[in-house]
Amino acid sequence: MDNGMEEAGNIMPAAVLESKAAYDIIRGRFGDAVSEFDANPTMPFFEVADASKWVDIALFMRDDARLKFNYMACLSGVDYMEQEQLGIVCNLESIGHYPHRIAVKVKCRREGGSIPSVACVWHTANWHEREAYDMYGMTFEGHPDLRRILCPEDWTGFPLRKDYQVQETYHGIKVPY
Amino acid sequence: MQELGKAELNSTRIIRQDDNRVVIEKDLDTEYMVLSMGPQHPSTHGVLRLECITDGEVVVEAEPYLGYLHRCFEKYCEKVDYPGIVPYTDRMDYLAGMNTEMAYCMAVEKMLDIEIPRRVEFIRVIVSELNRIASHLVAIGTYGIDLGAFTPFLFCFRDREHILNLLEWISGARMLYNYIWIGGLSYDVPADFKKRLSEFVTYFKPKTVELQKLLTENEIFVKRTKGIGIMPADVAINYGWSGPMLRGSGVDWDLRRNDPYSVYPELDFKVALPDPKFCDIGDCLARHVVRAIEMEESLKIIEQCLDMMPGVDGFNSRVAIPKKVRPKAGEVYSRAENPRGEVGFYIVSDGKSTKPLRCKARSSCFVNLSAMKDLSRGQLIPDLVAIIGSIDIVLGEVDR
Amino acid sequence: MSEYFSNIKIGATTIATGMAITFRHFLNAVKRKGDAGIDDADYFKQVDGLCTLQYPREVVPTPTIGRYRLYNDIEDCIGCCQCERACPVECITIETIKTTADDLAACGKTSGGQQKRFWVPVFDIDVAKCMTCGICVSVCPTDCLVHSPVADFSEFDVKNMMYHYGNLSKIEAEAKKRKLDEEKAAKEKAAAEAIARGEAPAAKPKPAPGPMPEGGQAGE
Amino acid sequence: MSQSISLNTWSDALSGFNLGWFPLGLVIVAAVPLVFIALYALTYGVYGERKISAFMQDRLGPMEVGPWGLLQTLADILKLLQKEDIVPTAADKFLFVIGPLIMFVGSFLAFVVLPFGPAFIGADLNVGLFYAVGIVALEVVGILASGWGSNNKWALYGAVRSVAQIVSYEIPASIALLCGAMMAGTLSMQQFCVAQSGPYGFMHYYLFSNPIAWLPFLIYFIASLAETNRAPFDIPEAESELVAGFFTEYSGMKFAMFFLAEYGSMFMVSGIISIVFLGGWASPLPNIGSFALNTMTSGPAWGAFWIIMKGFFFIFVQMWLRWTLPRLRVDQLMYLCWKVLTPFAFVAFVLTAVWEIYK
Repeated sequence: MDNGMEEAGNIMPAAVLESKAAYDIIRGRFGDAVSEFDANPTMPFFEVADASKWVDIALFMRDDARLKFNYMACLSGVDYMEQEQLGIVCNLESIGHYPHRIAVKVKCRREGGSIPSVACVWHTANWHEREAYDMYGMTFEGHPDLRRILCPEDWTGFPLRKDYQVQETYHGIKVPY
Repeated sequence: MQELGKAELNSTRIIRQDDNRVVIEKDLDTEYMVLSMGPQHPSTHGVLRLECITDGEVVVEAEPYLGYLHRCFEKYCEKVDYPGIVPYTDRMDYLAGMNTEMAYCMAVEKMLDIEIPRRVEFIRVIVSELNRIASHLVAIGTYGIDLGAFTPFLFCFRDREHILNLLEWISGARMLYNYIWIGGLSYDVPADFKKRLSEFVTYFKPKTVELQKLLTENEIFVKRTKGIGIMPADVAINYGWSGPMLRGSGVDWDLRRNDPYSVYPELDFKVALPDPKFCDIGDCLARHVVRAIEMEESLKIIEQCLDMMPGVDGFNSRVAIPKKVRPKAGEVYSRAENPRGEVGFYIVSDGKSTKPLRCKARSSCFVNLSAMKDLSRGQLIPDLVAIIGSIDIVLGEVDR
Repeated sequence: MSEYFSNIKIGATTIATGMAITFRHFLNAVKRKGDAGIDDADYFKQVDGLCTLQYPREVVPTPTIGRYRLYNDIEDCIGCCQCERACPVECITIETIKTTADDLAACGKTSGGQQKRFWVPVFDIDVAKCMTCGICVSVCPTDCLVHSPVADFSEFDVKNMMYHYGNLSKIEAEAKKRKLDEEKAAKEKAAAEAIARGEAPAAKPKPAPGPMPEGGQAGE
Repeated sequence: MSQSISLNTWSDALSGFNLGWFPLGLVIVAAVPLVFIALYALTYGVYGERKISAFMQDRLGPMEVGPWGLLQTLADILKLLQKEDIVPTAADKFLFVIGPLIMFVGSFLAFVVLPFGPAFIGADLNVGLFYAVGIVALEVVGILASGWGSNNKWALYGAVRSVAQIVSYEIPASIALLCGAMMAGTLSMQQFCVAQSGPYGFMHYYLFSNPIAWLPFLIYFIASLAETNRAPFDIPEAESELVAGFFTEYSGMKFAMFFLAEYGSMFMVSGIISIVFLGGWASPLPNIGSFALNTMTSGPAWGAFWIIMKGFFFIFVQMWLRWTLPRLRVDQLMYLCWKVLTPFAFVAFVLTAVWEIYK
């Protein structure tokens, strides 16, 4: 596997460089609204510092001829317990245009926080944001249909929060098993 | 039903014309009926529930409701250590356990930055391609059932049985393998495996032809699927479709080639794309045909792997498996091409614990299914069934 | 118009092809698939014809590697509890009692020659919970815990799915526990005496710890 | 025409046979075919379907009850008899109960005019064919009653589809049968068979003696599949779309009645097609020179044998089709009926008329 590893070793920085180039374009357009680039070799990402600009950034990323991030692979909610924040991580890439891919993080307050919805930019985000809401409880402003998706409608609490306490009974059924 | 208000709904009629244009007629005094399709319904492939608003046989809109099979995969992951998650990934997409395992293990291996023996990589590719065939056999067979053809289903299951036997022989289990471990495999393959596998390939090739003649080329089948549920390429990408669904829309995109992993770069295979002479690009038939072609491509990959796989005497498949899996603090998003599309794992490690801080599974079916509402608009109920079948959902993966 | 007729023609021919295939299978129904296992060299020579096997009477043999019923060879078990910790579904329950020095011989050695240092009065596997992932087997240091290829172990009562493998009866376990407590007590007493004698003769000798209510539980 | 003298002798004699006040003969005439069909339909129709489908799908089929599972369907009947007879609370009880009865009666009334041999027929009506076609169509009422009465959306879909389908397919089916009637010059079922029997066996059958007959034959066969809701036209029950169509809410013996009716009408349409185009009870074997195969294999018992065998054959073909083909969509079904079968049926009608005039 020596060859493969060497190859991988060469590819990884190249991939990160591509992401960096894409990031530079975004940075050039939005300036301080985005944070510094994090050259994480397994998942290069940047953070949206000004969450209110997130939809603009998303639209720019999707539509700019140099970026064309037309494919959202994944949107995951994350609980940043220590920073008292909740966040989402979007993995974006471009199908049929460029080989670059990048991850974007958007964070909000832990209690009652909200993040602008990008369901109108990538349809993928629609259900994923519903899932993030279902599991973490942050709201997505402008989401067309923000309901719970995996848990029942009348479930209490947000299961993937680190401080989640499971409810004792649900419709008379004992929950903790 | 956000778009149409209730009053408006009752005076609107959506008609899908022969050329798939949707015409909306207003001011007709018809009443809509809400039809709850599922969670117990023969063609929702498990416990999906579709709330259909119907106008006679025409579906005005179908809203999917999920969660009937939600098993808190992601919550479990935060309680179980890294190797313990592998059996749970099997249970995510239970028709393609090997592929999901491989996607997960590759993600953790990326974090650990460990080197995998070459033979292990080949065996991994072989088992996941076998599993891809098995999974597509189920997809094609059940699609036949959705459209009323029962016999191809049983032919598919007869052949799948041989694959399950092969996989049981090497991993010890028939569906929930826990075969691919972080850094290696639970066992090396048995001595006769190569021979038996090549026998399987010879056995299976004529069966794909038979299946094609019996089902894919059947005129009733073609009439039922051609031009139904058309998804244009750009919308498909925007919906995040992947795998056979995306290729059915004519997008030349395959993670095995576009984001190569394991030994796929060394293998010669074709990315399956539908033939525009036989089907309309992006319709149900195209998706079905892509799966049929992919089975043949998988056979090719298996044959090549059998030739290229280095044989090592007394090979220890667990040689690279770390004693304690405790990745550095960091995060990774890694994905693999599963039978149903891109399965990715987003894993966050805090560097201290042997359990992930966050493990999110990007499920292909979940994303593919999200286009259901758009696809179903203005279709007939039998077409709705055809569309659900062509999405090839596994509820275990949708709900996780 | 020509499309109309060609449609009818295609329809008729494809239907005829399909019917020919099913009819061929119908005629082939005189043959039956054999029940050789996949590890049999003739496996793919006998897959023609009807493929049903009538289950309880005809079975496809599970390969020797088959991972089904958990079995623990308690003779070889050293009571290390690694499987209990590794199990993702927590289906294994183990209680151990440390062996007293004079019991080491009675406790015996594993087949690998390793001295066993724990009695294992409770080794319960709830196979109804077990998801046959095989992680417990992989961590077992003496290879005493194995998944056997016995695939059918259904029971009428779910309680029977709880397999007890412990090597001591309850009474024996009580006795061993008491013995261990006594030994511990003796040791502590000796240690206390040593301290009292050697270090601080002026200090009041500590009262010897009586039989602790929950003392000496479970080995550790 | 020596046969025609002996025609219906048995049944005529039997119906005059009264045991005191009790019309024993009439009961036998009415009950024997019914009992035969009921037994056949339940045990061997279902058993045959299961076995044939199994063999086509590389399976064994029922094997456990009795040798080769021969008693499986009996066991199933026992099970169905013991089941609780559930009527949904919100259902229209009267329609819900009457639905399966109408279907059952409709499908079995038609057996009255089915000749089981040259000497045995329930009632040799001179409008026998017309009666059969009409009475089979009665099933529609049963389906509609059960579908509406179930108060279930799926059942309603099934019922509405079924009505649309059966009513539409009556047209090509009737026209195709009319072609047969023109060839025979009669509507009496018994006369159909008489007209097609002769020393040359199968050569007298309209299918082989008339160069146009294959067209109405095919049209009627296809249309009869649709009329009995068999695949590929089983959209009223379409199990993957409508759960079980119009009998979604039925269980126990009422469910069994639907089955009885389905297999009954399967045999009925097979009987009609074999009588109109394939000579009914007439032996297919020809007299070869002095070796009088045809004469040897004719007669009341042989007649019953031949017509049942022909019926079985068509049932086999129906099953064969069912286990090969996917299901049509509802609009494609209508397309096939109105744009393919009906025009061709008219063409066949005209061609037959021309042939009958100028042959």
